[in-house]
Amino acid sequence: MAEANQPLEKAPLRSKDYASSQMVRWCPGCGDYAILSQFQSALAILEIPKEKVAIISGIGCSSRFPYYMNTYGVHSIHGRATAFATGLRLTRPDLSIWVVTGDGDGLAIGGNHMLHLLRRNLDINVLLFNNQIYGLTKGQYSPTSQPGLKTKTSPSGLSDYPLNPLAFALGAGASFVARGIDRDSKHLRNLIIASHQHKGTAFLEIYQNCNIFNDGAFSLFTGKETKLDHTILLESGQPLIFGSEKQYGILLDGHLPKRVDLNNRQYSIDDLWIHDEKDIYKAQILARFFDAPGEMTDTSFPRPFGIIYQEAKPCYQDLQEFHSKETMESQSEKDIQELLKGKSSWIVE
Amino acid sequence: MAEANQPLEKAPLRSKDYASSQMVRWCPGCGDYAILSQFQSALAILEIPKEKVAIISGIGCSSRFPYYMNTYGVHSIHGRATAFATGLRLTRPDLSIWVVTGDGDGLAIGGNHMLHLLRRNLDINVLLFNNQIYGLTKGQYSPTSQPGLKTKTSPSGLSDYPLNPLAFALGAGASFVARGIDRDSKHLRNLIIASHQHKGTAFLEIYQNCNIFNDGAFSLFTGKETKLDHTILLESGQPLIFGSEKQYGILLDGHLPKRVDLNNRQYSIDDLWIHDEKDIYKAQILARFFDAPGEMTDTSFPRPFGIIYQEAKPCYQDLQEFHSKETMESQSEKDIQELLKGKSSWIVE
Amino acid sequence: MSETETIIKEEVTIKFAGDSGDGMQLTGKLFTENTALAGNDLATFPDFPSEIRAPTGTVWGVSGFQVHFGSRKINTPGDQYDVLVAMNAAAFKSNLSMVKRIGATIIINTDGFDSRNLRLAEYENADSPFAHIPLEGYELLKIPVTKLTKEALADSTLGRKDQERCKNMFVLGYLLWKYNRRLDNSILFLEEKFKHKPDLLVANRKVLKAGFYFGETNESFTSRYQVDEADLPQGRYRGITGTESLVFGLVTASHKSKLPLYYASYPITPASDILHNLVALEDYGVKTFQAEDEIAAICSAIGAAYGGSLGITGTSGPGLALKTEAMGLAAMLELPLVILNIQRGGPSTGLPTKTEQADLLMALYGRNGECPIPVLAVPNPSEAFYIAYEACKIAVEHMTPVIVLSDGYINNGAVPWKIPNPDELPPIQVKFAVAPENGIDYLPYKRDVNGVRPWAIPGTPGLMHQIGGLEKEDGTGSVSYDPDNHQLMVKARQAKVDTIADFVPDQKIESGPESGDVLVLGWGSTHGVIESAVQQLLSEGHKIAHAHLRHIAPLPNKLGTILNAYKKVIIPEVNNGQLVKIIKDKFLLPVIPFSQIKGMPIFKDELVSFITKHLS
Amino acid sequence: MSETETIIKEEVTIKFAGDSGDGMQLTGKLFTENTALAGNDLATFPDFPSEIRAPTGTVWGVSGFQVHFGSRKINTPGDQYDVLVAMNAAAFKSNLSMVKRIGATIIINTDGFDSRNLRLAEYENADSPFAHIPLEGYELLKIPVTKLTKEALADSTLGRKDQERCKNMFVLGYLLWKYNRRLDNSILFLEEKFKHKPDLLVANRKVLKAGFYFGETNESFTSRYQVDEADLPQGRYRGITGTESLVFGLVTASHKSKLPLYYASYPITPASDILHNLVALEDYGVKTFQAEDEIAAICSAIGAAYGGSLGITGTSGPGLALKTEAMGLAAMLELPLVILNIQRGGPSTGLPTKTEQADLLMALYGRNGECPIPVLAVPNPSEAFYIAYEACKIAVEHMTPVIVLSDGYINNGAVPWKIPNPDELPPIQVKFAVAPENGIDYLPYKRDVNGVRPWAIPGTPGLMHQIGGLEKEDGTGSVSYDPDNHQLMVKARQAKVDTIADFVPDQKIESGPESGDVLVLGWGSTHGVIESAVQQLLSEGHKIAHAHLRHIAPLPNKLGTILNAYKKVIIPEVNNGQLVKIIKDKFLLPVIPFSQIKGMPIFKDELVSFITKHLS
Ligand SMILES: Cc1ncc(C[n+]2csc(CCOP(=O)(O)OP(=O)(O)O)c2C)c(N)n1
Ligand SMILES: Cc1ncc(C[n+]2csc(CCOP(=O)(O)OP(=O)(O)O)c2C)c(N)n1
Ligand code: SF4
Ligand code: SF4
Ligand SMILES: [Mg+2]
Ligand SMILES: [Mg+2]
Repeated sequence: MAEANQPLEKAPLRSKDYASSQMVRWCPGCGDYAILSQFQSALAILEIPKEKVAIISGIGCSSRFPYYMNTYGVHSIHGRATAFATGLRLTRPDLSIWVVTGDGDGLAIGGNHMLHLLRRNLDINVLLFNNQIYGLTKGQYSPTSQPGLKTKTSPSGLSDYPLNPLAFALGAGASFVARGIDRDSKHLRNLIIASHQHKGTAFLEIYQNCNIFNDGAFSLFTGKETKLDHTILLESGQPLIFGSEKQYGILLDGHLPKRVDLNNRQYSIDDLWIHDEKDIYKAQILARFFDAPGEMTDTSFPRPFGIIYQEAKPCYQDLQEFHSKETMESQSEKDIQELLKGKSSWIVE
Repeated sequence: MAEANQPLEKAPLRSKDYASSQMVRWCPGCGDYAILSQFQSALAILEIPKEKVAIISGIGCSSRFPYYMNTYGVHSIHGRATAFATGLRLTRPDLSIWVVTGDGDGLAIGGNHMLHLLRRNLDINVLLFNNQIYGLTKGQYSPTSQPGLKTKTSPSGLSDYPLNPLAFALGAGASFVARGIDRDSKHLRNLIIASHQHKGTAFLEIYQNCNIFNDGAFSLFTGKETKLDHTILLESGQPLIFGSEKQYGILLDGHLPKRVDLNNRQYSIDDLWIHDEKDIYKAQILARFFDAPGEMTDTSFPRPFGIIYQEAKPCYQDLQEFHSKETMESQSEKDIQELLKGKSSWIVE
Repeated sequence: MSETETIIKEEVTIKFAGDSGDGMQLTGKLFTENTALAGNDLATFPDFPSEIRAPTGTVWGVSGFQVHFGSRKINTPGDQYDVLVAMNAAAFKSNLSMVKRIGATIIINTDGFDSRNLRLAEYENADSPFAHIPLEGYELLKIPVTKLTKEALADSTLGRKDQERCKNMFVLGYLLWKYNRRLDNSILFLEEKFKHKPDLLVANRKVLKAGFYFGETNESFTSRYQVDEADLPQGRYRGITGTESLVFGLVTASHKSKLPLYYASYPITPASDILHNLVALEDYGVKTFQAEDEIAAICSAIGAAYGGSLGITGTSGPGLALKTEAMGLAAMLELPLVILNIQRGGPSTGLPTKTEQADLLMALYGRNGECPIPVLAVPNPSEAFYIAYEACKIAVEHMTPVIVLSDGYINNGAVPWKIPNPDELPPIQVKFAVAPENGIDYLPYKRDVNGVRPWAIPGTPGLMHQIGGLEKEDGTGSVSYDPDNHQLMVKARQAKVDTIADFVPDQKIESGPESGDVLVLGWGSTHGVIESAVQQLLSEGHKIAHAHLRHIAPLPNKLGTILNAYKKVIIPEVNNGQLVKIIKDKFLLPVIPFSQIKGMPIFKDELVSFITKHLS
Repeated sequence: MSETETIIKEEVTIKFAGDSGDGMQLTGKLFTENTALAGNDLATFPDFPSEIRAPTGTVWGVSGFQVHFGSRKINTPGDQYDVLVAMNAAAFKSNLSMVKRIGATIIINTDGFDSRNLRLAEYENADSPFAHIPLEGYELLKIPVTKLTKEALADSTLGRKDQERCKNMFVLGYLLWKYNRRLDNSILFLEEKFKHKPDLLVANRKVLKAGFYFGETNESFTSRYQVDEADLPQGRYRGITGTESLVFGLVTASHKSKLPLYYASYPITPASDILHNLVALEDYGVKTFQAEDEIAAICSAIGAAYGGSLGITGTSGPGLALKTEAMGLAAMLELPLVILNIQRGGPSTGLPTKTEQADLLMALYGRNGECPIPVLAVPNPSEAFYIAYEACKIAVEHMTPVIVLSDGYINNGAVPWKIPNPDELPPIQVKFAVAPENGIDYLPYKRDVNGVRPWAIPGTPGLMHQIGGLEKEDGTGSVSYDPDNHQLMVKARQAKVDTIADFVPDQKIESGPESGDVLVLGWGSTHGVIESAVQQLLSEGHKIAHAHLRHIAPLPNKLGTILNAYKKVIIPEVNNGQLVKIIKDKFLLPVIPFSQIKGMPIFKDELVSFITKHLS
């Protein structure tokens, strides 16, 4: 009976059903296109109804994202998407909420709200498009720009330390920390799906090429010739192997990571570090494959992609006694009158 | 000759010479008093001339600090002391600059400026008075308040994750990270001295008892009976031993920290982890002796005090081509006229 | 029992002052409760030290509680004291200037005037604080309160400190006697408070009675006062602070509108109490969020509003400054949002614990671009409820952020409050958009006759839309850089706000004739003092009236007609003349400012004498 | 060579418009340089697309460059075009409405009007964009620019794309011919630019000449124009944008005051260019800091000012909103600070690439508490230098933050600029406090006759002091909660700012008689259009004058007298009437607002006709 009453099953949504009718206005060749398309495809796979999706962004090229999605979307103000999403999350447990932000939006002006969102562990998915530059404002350096980079505001080369977004997220207490890249679409899509599936704040950094102001920032990780030697794809339960011929591995020498050449027979696969997403200590080491201290070149360790860390811990809503709309509606008018009357009142006649 | 011409040597400054004439107006019994007095004593030991010291604070009980020092001082606005100090540092390489802030001032509203100060590694010393509460505004919880704490804004017990200030600082890329406590005066003084001696941003978290709104927050670490079992004093090159009878130790089992009982003979001192301030991986583990994952009680690992991490890396000023006042004065009027004239000009007759 | 003369008084202001630890707030509250039950009208104002716990005995550490009560309508907590209770030298020193010059009573606890106390209060001549002041005209009652308290507890088992701590009950008992009151309800209170501490109950009750009997038996004091019942409107009353009143207004709006209330804030004096109160009301469907800063607070409230909640944020001056950018976003998104600003002394950190009305211009104009937002102002603690309620109604029905201005004086002050019946409040109409049936495109920025756009919340099938802070095309809400569209939208946003004037009451006169010599125009917390001053001048036969603005943007209809019906318009403000600018700009009238910027309410006497000058 | 008629013109406005990749900015700049050397007065304005790189051929991607030049004084970049150069259909579509109705020339690159381009420009009838417009009255020149370019390069070894990219030189060459100009200086420029790319040099030079000769040889086009030399004041000139002019003013102030310049900012359109320019001037002792947000930027600039630097911060609307709290701190600390706000369309994110004057009220009033700050406004690119210089002078000499308002129109616009001689500028007097010799206590808040407190920088022995955002005691600067002191300080801070009026020039008339029928009062970037409109009306014999405010807080002396000397005062603004409020409040005059809020400068013709109505 119950089944008979159900509406006719609708055709499943396809990737393109999530696209809005707006013309996409990023520069031709921008990495944002690939991310958009993987995002649409992930939503289709996850079968999330369009009206249940709310995408909140700040300001930046990346933050134009909501306009291109046929879902609910707010292009808010610079750096505050995380804060906006917080209010939405706390009052609307039913929605799938995504924050789309940039390295400037999310880590410069918006760094504090990001920090506290991660600390509170609200169930929000953050997609941080890291192009290591301010795109929309036409090419100033960002907190993730690499030393030496020449930009409009560092004409003779940047002399500032870059923020390590993953180390930052771990330091903030994040319960899901991952890295993807625009050019590896399927991997990226899977990370988007994993972000959704994680309960709590999911922090997904996405390397995104800005071909106008910072072209090739990640070419080491995408270029045919360099890619395999400079990246490592993390998979739970798998050893840390990389290289064009899978010839390199990483092991833990005590608590210290060490890169080894499997060809020289001193080490075998069995010696290698097995990736364990739930190990915070390992995650902290992996996050340092970025500016590994004591190593002067950034090529010594490969850049890890995938889920660095994931921890099941109650999210803010679970912790707070959550009062949904229903709870409220069950309050009768009498209650409010009692409230107004308070504990001690008197009558004037 | 040169010597003969030198001014008569002044009597060295004593601790009390650094005290201003203002009446100190913290609550009687507040931990801030002890910190103030150790700070004055550290300056005396360091022999820093009073006029070379600038103390910048935000807003909070702790931020009243500058008023009580007979040095230059600014009680700025909430959360922005770090930003204020940044401008002072960039233009005044000659001063000894201290930021005094609270857990609310420095980690709630001021979290972003703190993050970027630590990332940039400017030569500024940050004293973060962590009383795990908002004192000045009379007792609301702060980002470092412990779960379950009852405050004016968490009357039925706090359900929020506390920020781990040391993990945060390491995640931000800090080059000096340390923890002290109001009640251990000499240790605290030494940390203040070490902060000063560190070139780059020194982040010193100081546990400070707010006896009015959060009394006893750190009693585990100060109480006669509990202290020795719950704290560990870090010393470079020394093994990690603690306990009332030095009966406990910490060792690294691979990359995992393990607490061991030295009495049961399975382990000896030689097995223990030797503290190395320069080891970022160890520092990251130590920072997690706070909310160690997998461990359900916070007593499993002792709380570390001392210098967790210290790295010699160029500070922002060294990296930037620094233009002192002298450089500027050497510019002649002619230069500016050339500038105004530009590359192509013409004459109208 | 000695013969005591009983003098009938129309109104009395008492100030209880002592060290932070002396229990003056409690004494004041119990006296007030007793006063309310005696049927008087009243108003109270606490006066906390700005330090958390300043060293005992210093001027910085003085805590006070002021209560003004009478058999006539009471508009303010009073500016000068008929009675000062000073528990120590510092309390005496810091309050003396506010004692009425003639006929006042000063009750001092002589035990708080020993040489240590005098030194801490920084009296130069540590022997006699009274040497410096002309005590003629005062009734000075020196009572060794601490000593008498201890004597009353001679056979108690309590420790010395606990005994001493009862001394505030002695003062209370004595004052209850002095004002011809009954002890029973204060005793009831003590019984409740010390339910689980019988020895403290016994001691406090004993001391309370000792104070009362001290009055009855001590021959030296001959006069007793009586303040008769006030002629208050019938109904059920309770005591209420401005903060509670505001909070109840919000919660009632949430219930009447069936919208869950979401309050996001970052602690700041004096706004924090709103959060403290709301946190306790989670059972009423209230969700609170203590944000990491004021920007996060307002942005999260906008997010909640976007999701269909009654989004509210509250703060004080410096916090409002931080919210300005986000207010612009709320105005552009045209979402309902209520922003409470509890003003305090400025600029910058200023005087956090003192009151001021100097954020008016910021509320009206402190945003980039043309960004009109309705501004309402709370006149007193009782009406805070109605203003809060109306702000929510306007926000929701006109899809706009609304600013409510109150101040530390209103929020901390307390008055007897006729408990409203929520059923009698005007309804709040919420219309969430539903998908157009005919399959035509949903237009998120299509305005109704009042210029209001629809509220379409996420989760609603068929209404997916994307909005943001960039200029939007009329109707569709798409991003538009079109020049004419921009002008149209700027004007449309202004018109939407201006239209609100037609939905709120026309401006009225509070008291006085419909035309005359002087109109005193006020806004916010000057309500009480203006009303008192005008009443006095009316009773002296002057042609004077009082009008008070509850809406400053848009200004209410009929205001112009009213202003023009008087020869002069005087605007008293606790700022450097901010409303003055608005009125001059709008009506081109040469209004006369009266400004007093001292971190406290305007004094009635000064206002009266200022107005009097302009009446002649 | 065909017979060509040469027509003398007094002034001409040309708009070069094409796709972002079509090189219109360069074409415009080279034409402008040539124009300047020809001795004309001129003004230019670039018109960037709001997208970084919108898809080729779309309206979103159109980039334009407007130049207005003449033999008379040129006040604005012109509102309507005498000549439109449209490289493709989208450029044509988006610019057509701005072309003069009568006698204008439209030059189109027919190769940019193929069906693909028409579709991208969203022309419904993809065949003829001209079908929809009445082309009578226009001179429409259809030139297959791309084709001709390629033909000119028939024997070039360049690739097709590179060849096509030379087509802007064809247009330039043709226009140089059309305006009777010489080619040599543009050729010199190309030689410099392509020094290291000889094949590009050859190609560009060839195409430039081809365009020129195309004009000379093509029989169908008969008229050629000549704009004679303008009568500019003698001196050395250069071209300058508003941004450069501002920046030079700051750097010059730094040099004259011997204070190192510290500029802290967070990128935001259109203010970012200031940072881009200053970064390049580190050799001039300039220290720049790209902060993590606007709040950090201003706070660090206050920190630098505290340390004895010339602290400056710059931003645009939403960024100014974020700086409000810190501005209060600067005002309370009474430290010198210059805050540049380059206005853009609002509210909220608004129209980031469009111009507006709607931040005036925020600049004046957008702070908590009574917080007066001087506000200066830049009237045009040339004067930006002097305003910036004066702002620094006021900040340092009066120890106060100063706000400078400019806007996107001024900052991006360019004009010929008479290069100033820094020696002729008034000196900037800096007095750092030194320790009192007599051992008396240093008083950080002891004011001089002008109400200015001393500047004591850290590092100075004997001057240690502690200051902050809490209210300060007069003289000592200690924290003070004293009621009377607070009022005194509020008034003292206001008086200090008001006093500045005595140190800046009295208000003057820009043009027109000293009294008459109408005074047009403006501020900021409406300067040019008002001046043009008033000149025209003066030449028509009207009794009209133009006054322009460079100081809005405090208002200059003599302004009242001037306003009262005319029957009517009209205030044109690119906002909803903000200066209007200030003037009405201050002078109680029924001034007449003219507002146009379209993200672009006011049109002269519309202003003229508005004024004309009020003249009759
Ligand atoms: C308050 C405020 N400050 C500054 C800006 C200007 N602004 C817009 S986007 C942006 C940075 C963009 O960088 P990022 O977040 O990395 O995004 P991207 O464009 O690179 O995707 C800036 C500085 C703004 N819109 N609002
Ligand atoms: C913009 C702004 N928001 C809020 C406040 C109120 N406020 C002052 S201090 C403070 C927090 C104090 O906590 P913390 O920094 O931990 O210092 P503590 O008093 O505990 O030493 C707050 C919320 C303020 N002064 N300014
Ligand atoms: S500027 Fe860079 S990030 Fe922005 S749309 Fe273009 S390529 Fe993408
Ligand atoms: S409230 Fe707490 S932190 Fe503040 S002064 Fe008192 S004890 Fe210290
Ligand atoms: Mg970016
Ligand atoms: Mg604290």
